[in-house]
Amino acid sequence: MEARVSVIEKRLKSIKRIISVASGKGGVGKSLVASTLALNLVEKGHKVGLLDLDLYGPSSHIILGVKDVFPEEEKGIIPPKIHGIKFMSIVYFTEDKPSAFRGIDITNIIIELLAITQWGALDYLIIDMPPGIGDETLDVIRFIKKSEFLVVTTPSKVVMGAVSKLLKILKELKIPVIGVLENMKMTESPIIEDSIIEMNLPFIGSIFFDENLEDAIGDGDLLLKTKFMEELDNNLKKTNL
Amino acid sequence: MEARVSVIEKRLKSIKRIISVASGKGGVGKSLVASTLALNLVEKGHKVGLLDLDLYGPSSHIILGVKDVFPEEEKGIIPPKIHGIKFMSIVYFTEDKPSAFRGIDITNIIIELLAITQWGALDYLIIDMPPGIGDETLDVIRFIKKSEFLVVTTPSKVVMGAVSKLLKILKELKIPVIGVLENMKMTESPIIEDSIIEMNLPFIGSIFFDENLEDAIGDGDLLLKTKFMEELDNNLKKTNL
Amino acid sequence: MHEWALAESILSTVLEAAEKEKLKTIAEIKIGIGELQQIEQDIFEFALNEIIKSHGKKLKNVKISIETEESTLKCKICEHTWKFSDMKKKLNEDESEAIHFIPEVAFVHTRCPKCGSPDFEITTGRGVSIISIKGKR
Amino acid sequence: MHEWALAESILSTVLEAAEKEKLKTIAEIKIGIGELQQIEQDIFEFALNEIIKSHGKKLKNVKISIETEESTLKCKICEHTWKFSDMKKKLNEDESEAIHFIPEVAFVHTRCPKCGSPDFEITTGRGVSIISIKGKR
Ligand SMILES: Nc1ncnc2c1ncn2[C@@H]1O[C@H](COP(=O)(O)OP(=O)(O)O)[C@@H](O)[C@H]1O
Ligand SMILES: Nc1ncnc2c1ncn2[C@@H]1O[C@H](COP(=O)(O)OP(=O)(O)O)[C@@H](O)[C@H]1O
Ligand SMILES: [Mg+2]
Ligand SMILES: [Mg+2]
Ligand SMILES: [Mg+2]
Ligand SMILES: [Mg+2]
Ligand code: NI
Ligand code: NI
Ligand SMILES: [Zn+2]
Ligand SMILES: [Zn+2]
Repeated sequence: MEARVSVIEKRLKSIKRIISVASGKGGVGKSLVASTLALNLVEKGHKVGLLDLDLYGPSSHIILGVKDVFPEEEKGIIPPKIHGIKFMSIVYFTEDKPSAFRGIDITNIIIELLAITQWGALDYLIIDMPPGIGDETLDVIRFIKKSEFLVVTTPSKVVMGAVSKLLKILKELKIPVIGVLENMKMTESPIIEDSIIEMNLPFIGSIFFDENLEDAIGDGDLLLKTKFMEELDNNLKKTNL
Repeated sequence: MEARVSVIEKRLKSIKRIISVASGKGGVGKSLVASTLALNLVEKGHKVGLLDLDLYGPSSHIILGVKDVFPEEEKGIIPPKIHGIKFMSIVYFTEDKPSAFRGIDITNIIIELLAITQWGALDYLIIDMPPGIGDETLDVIRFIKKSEFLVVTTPSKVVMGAVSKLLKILKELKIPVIGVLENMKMTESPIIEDSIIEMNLPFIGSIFFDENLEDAIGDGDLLLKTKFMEELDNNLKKTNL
Repeated sequence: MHEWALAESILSTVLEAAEKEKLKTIAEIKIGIGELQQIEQDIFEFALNEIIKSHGKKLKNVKISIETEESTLKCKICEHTWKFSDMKKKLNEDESEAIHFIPEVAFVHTRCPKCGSPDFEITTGRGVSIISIKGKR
Repeated sequence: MHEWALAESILSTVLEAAEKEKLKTIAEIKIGIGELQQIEQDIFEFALNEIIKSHGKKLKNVKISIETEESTLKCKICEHTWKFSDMKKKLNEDESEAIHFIPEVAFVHTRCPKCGSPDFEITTGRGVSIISIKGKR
């Protein structure tokens, strides 16, 4: 008999809001948005956690420049604080080696992480989601009933092909969608905004392609000063975050 | 007892080379490379098949503008020809609705597709892979022993974090890697080339960001005339494709 | 007639297993057909027989019996279980045919009838399988 | 001491099951500990007892028995099977500890000893589980 699931609710009880940053598509900036959103909320004085659930290609630790830390063992595991963010990732346990997991393993890892991580009281837990509508997404929906979704897209037909699938299923399942963020915009065009509005979902706004962003990757202080962060912050004002 | 796996080898017997276009990371241009590579090889007079294994976010049909076709039923299913490419994708069966699959479903779909698709004689079968090192990648390695890999990356620390994991595992398992293609390059920099050479793997070359590419998406004829295709073609000369 | 490809896969598996077990002749094969895949049994049996004819010795006098398996679908969210036949009438022809080719697209075209979730599993009755093989060494 | 979190999850599941089955008191819990997770049994039992003390009535006189389960790992490529104990000595302390926290990272730090593949499955002996619960209504 599965023994770990029933404790998950208790572990998440003192977290006010859980925001899954998702897309359905890879490479659109989910990890960038998740990490910078966490930094942004900490700056504003909130208690923030960040959980990287992209188990094949975890990225948040690269973006935040996390090195040489490991969770503390205390009635479970306590995520180390990075730039004020309580940060949990599979990298603590993989040493960043290649990770070949099948779906059932993904489910087991997610259950285990949720069952043993002691987040304590948080205002926000941000989840950095992988692409796809696979085990990770289904398990967040199954085990984290109070999760809301913040969906990231780019202005591309190919990308919107995948993103609109995620949006449709979230809508069908009546899962709260904070809104859709258009990232890596290069030219003014209302196409994405229009198609989101047509789906009857909230369009948050756009973040333009920031050619200096790459230089700030790995440094939380530099990230706070990027154009990307400035635009993210402006967009957040249009949400209840 | 599993009844479908043993026929897979027979189905792939008359295919000379199988090329999985993979990355480990999403959004780097795997689907663009896979589709344009298939177009390119057809132009050169080869018999080419294209199998889209990104079951959550299939993209090749969007890139090639595939519409209103369905496989013919004849001792299995025969992929319709699109711009001369025998094209197989899950979209024929999903009507492009949201597809929530768990890992075990992915495996079952891949086995089913491989067992019933009658490719006939081909010079090349190109496989458009999803991100991650999950069920799809593991099942290509398990069931398609003769597959070679063509790996796509972009010049970004975050992307290389995921890509190098795939490269390491392919290398460890002694799976042939045709080479690594650097896509969406924006400024001259040898960083990616150097790090691939350091891993003792073949670096093919770079494709620059093509700001007119989006307009060609969905139209095979236009795609053939893009800067992207020109650069791809130049890079292919450095391979045995 | 995509049933042909599945028939072929069954017989190829049987011959492989016979090789492994060093069987000289195969006397009996029991095949299961899952409800979800909606195999046309006539066509499937016709295909089996045609392929057997062309395969010569080992399969010459084989007796084939086919059992249909009811499907069980089980929701991972609310634990409700149901059968595909309970909801087949809600599907149009294209959706039904798609499930015939790839049973997993049941997750795309149908939902848990109790809670509406696409997150269910196919516990039994998915597609073709080999139940047993009998033969002589 | 992350064993505490697992002990807590066991007891929370037991109480939930007791609720469902309308048990007034729980007499016995049989717990399985999989070899792969390398639980420190002393600490685990200590945690169980501490949590039981604070939980009052339902669990007051519960008898707890713990069974260790050998692990079986099975390769999806070559079908070889083995036990975690066969290869534990090849792991350094950090790798072993990582598997203690997340048993699935065995796919990251170990390989099939026969063919070298990371594509194997944990058939038995993964982590903690509840084997049985006995109680009175
Ligand atoms: N607005 C932006 N401007 C420039 N680069 C960006 C922007 N958003 C994301 N990127 C870059 O795009 C790549 C993919 O971002 P990432 O957050 O890893 O995507 P995902 O998590 O969706 O796969 C990274 O190299 C990242 O630095
Ligand atoms: N060289 C390039 N120049 C401009 N856009 C590109 C280039 N390569 C890919 N893209 C765009 O990037 C996005 C992701 O490409 P895609 O092939 O879907 O990636 P993947 O299959 O790796 O997820 C698409 O919108 C595609 O049009
Ligand atoms: Mg990411
Ligand atoms: Mg793709
Ligand atoms: Mg499912
Ligand atoms: Mg595995
Ligand atoms: Ni058919
Ligand atoms: Ni511990
Ligand atoms: Zn349900
Ligand atoms: Zn093996």
